[in-house]
Amino acid sequence: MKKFINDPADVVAQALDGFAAAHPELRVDTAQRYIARADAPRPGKVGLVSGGGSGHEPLHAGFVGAGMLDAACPGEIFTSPVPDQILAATRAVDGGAGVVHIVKNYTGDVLNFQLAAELAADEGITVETVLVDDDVAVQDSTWTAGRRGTGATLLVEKIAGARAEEGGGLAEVAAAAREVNAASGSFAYALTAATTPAAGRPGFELPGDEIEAGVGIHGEPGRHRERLRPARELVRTALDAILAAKPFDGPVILLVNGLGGTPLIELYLICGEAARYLAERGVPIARRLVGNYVTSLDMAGMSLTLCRATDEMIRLWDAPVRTPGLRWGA
Amino acid sequence: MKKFINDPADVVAQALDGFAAAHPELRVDTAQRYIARADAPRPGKVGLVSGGGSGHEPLHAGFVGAGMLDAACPGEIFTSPVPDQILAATRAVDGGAGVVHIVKNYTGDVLNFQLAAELAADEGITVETVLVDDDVAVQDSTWTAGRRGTGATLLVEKIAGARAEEGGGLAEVAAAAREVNAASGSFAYALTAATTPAAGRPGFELPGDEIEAGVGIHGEPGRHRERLRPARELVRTALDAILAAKPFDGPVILLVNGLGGTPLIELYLICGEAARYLAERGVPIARRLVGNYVTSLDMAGMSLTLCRATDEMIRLWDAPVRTPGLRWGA
Amino acid sequence: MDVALAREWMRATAAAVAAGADRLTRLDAAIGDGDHGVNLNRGFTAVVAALDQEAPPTVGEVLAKAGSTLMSRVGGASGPLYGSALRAAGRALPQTSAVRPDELVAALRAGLDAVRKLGGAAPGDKTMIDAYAPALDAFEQAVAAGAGLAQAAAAAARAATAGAEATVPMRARKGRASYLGERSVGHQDPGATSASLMFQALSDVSQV
Amino acid sequence: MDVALAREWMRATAAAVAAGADRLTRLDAAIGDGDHGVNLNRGFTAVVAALDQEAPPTVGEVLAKAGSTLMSRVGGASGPLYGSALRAAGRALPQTSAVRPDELVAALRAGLDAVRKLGGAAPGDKTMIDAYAPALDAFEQAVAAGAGLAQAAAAAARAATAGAEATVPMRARKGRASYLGERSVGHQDPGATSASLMFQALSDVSQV
Ligand SMILES: Nc1ncnc2c1ncn2[C@@H]1O[C@H](COP(=O)(O)OP(=O)(O)O)[C@@H](O)[C@H]1O
Ligand SMILES: Nc1ncnc2c1ncn2[C@@H]1O[C@H](COP(=O)(O)OP(=O)(O)O)[C@@H](O)[C@H]1O
Ligand SMILES: [Mg+2]
Ligand SMILES: [Mg+2]
Ligand SMILES: [Mg+2]
Ligand SMILES: [Mg+2]
Repeated sequence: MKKFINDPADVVAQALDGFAAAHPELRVDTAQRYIARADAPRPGKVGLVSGGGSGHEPLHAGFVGAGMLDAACPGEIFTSPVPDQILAATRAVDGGAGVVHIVKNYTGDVLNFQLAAELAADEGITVETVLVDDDVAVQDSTWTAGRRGTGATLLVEKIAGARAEEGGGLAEVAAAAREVNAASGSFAYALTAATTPAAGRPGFELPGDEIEAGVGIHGEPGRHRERLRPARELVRTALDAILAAKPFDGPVILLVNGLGGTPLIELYLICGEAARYLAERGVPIARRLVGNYVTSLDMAGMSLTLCRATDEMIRLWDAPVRTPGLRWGA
Repeated sequence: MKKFINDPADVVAQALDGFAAAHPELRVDTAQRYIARADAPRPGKVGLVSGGGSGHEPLHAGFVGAGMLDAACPGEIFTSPVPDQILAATRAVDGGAGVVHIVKNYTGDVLNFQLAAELAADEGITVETVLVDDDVAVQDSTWTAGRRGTGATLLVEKIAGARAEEGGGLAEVAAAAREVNAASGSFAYALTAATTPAAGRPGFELPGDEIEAGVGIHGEPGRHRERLRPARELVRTALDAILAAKPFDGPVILLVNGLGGTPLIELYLICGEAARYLAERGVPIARRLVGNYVTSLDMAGMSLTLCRATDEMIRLWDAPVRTPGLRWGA
Repeated sequence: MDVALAREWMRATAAAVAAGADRLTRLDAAIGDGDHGVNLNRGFTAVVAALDQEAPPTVGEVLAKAGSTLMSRVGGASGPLYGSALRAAGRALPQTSAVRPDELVAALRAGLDAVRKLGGAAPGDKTMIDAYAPALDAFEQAVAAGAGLAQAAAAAARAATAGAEATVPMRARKGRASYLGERSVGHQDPGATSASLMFQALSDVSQV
Repeated sequence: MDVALAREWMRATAAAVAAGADRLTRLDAAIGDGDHGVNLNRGFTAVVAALDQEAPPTVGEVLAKAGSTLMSRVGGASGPLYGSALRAAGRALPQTSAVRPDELVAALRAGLDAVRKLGGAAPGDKTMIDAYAPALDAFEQAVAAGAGLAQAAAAAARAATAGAEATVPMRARKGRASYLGERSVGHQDPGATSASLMFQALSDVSQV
């Protein structure tokens, strides 16, 4: 394993130190392990807290700031944060108007956030939990863990964050977040496996000309393995899967997302193919974002996310945001 | 080779299409192959043009926009653009106040920009050329090709861009750019080789526990090969090399840059180590930026850049910028 | 089981998890995200430290302390699940410095109920439950048949190991492995494997 | 050399570059950035197309057109260098439909001067010059000794190949390979290799 680290056991703590050094404009609590806006808690403002395993950077810490999250809790690599940590972040951003937990739908994340919400309730903090489960590669069913939360998390955090910033109440902010999630679908391909510092070797072996289709963001294998095909075909297959899962009967926000090890030039090429195919399918693109935003360590791969965007969502998407990972209008 | 492409020969053209789809706010001339601000040329404003081989994204196309470049010319992968292309971009942004060419110091870039500048002069456009040569891994000498232009290019483009935006004249903008370059030094490590689409295989073989020290941004091997060491030690060696090359007797801008395949969590860890060591060495950090900005396709690696920043440079660094790759205050 | 034995159990579990961390992580890499060994190792190391520092006076408090430590140190799916299992088990015990085997049966049953309630998984879903449930059944039957702790724990350990192995052909319906669908078949569940380590540790420390 | 032969030369160079593109790229990957074969292949493909389309009426215009095409299609270091070499050579020739060997010598000398002026490299710097210069010297000596084009070009081709091979032990002082310092030693320069392909092509088309 070749990584710029000192000791596999200390990666998250040391990266958090570095994040603090890189972003003095944010408050980093290295003991309790959360990142919060410097001005938190803001009286009367609904607080937005997210978190999850580390290794998905810039998600979530990179999305803390004006117009997006109030706090983020990074767990160990690919391991959800613990309830104490989530509780500390929740406390830190509660301005009396309640707190929304944005939780990607993984058993670990769901359980730890649930326990934290119970602890917060014991302290008199009202918490609304919003689950993100946009990954159409996984079949939804009440008998399974359900769909995974992936690329749409960025959209949920951005749009709900804007709603909270402009003074939306707890129910409104949570509703905005749920609407975005309900309107979104994602699908991902991996060209290589990810290597966690602790494991020290790639999560799976992938022969030279094979790829994994329908992967998540935790280095796990996908739904099936297939031969590498031209980007044009992969984009079409991915978009077909997304378009089949939900009605996309109007303008969309398109996220072309790299999984960490994919160069931007490939993501732009993918964006071009996606734009062409969506035009063919008659789906107008209202907004688009291209980059490595919801990642899986060093995995070479990409995900496409579509969100069927209402005018209101687009208005909130366009609203100012000032975070390390996403910034405009401010 | 596993990449999200259709045909190795068409990567640059198709990525440019995708860039156009991703950034309707910019003007993309796919025939002449340049990207320009939508409002170019701005009468009376000094135009800033940069360019170079593709494969370094977001450099340079991602830095076109208010407060930074007026135009960028992407060449083939790792191949400098051709004079016609540079000339077209120069024409497109000449508002009558002259144009600054920001050129990374590589023989190909230097020659092609030089030929373009001669052609522009023939048309009555005044061009000032600024060379960027910040890579301290290479010994400077009039008998060689000299030092390479790497991470400092971003700083030069940002600061000179801000100076041009606020109405600086041709000589002033060029002087600002040269000052930043003169005040900067960079050093890079690679953990893996890059794979160009045309070659289809990694540029060099690197055994499991070895790294290349003193690499550039074109997938070439470095100055020497060594054993992987903890990030802390690599950061110290890199900073020692930079600090020895130029006087850093005051506040610096620190750029922690990934070479394309390095996850952000490692870059943050590196930033933490750099901040600690600079504090030890008594070098104050005025500003810092962490991310994959000046890349080498899919290479896993990192570079550190220091710029000894005057108050004026910091003022210009802080000025608003609105580009796909760098954005604040606007 | 007295307080000393309860602590020995936790200590032996920590040792087994440390020794088996690589294997657990490899199993998790195959059908999950490759962190189960690291997660539990971090957790049980903290459990041993917490028990050394606090020395809870009752068996119930030992288990509850272990549970809350896992809960606040592990994260992931296994942290809350093992955490609430041990916490629920500890709280179900009488506040005494030693407990009878049948009291332990009831406590472990409360722990299993907590796991099922929190995680929503049923037997056959390819989770820790598929080792825990048969182990507990074997333990209960042995105790009902008059066996002592050593004998009952040995039966439970055997059932846990068999239960873990029986997860190999299962298709996962809960946890990360469920995302793999058909591809989860043919691999042993990491959580079921770690559960079998816990019952094996109980058996080991119970033998005299 | 008449116009037809000049065009044959460019076509044969294009074919040799296409056939050798992989080798040139591999050589460039070792001490440069691995694009030299792709660069020249793109360039000479365009040269052939341009010459087919325009059919320049003089040898000088053939070479000048080839040069300006390389200049505007190749990029990198080799584009301007080969481009200005051929452009300068073409411009140095009389505007006639055929040129004498001694006129070709002078033209190729003008081309070399252009490369040296633009790139600033000297013999021994491990560049295309280390094949180009000895080839031209051999060509000139043969012509001065009264040899015809075929014989002189064959001598030039031999000298170019030897010159390219002689770059192996050199330490690069110009171009990308210079960044490698000592590590550039032991590899043949890609540009010197492509220069030898050009002279070999000249020799091939000159034989009757
Ligand atoms: N809903 C559930 N109920 C019971 N056990 C579960 C459930 N989900 C996951 N598990 C268990 O947790 C184990 C994985 O734990 P771990 O790898 O530490 O967490 P994570 O899946 O969050 O990475 C699985 O092997 C499985 O036995
Ligand atoms: N200053 C120079 N003078 C002469 N030839 C040079 C010079 N710099 C580079 N070259 C030649 O150019 C070749 C590399 O060309 P190419 O790979 O196409 O361009 P780049 O180096 O820009 O990638 C080198 O092998 C060398 O022979
Ligand atoms: Mg996990
Ligand atoms: Mg090149
Ligand atoms: Mg796991
Ligand atoms: Mg090259």
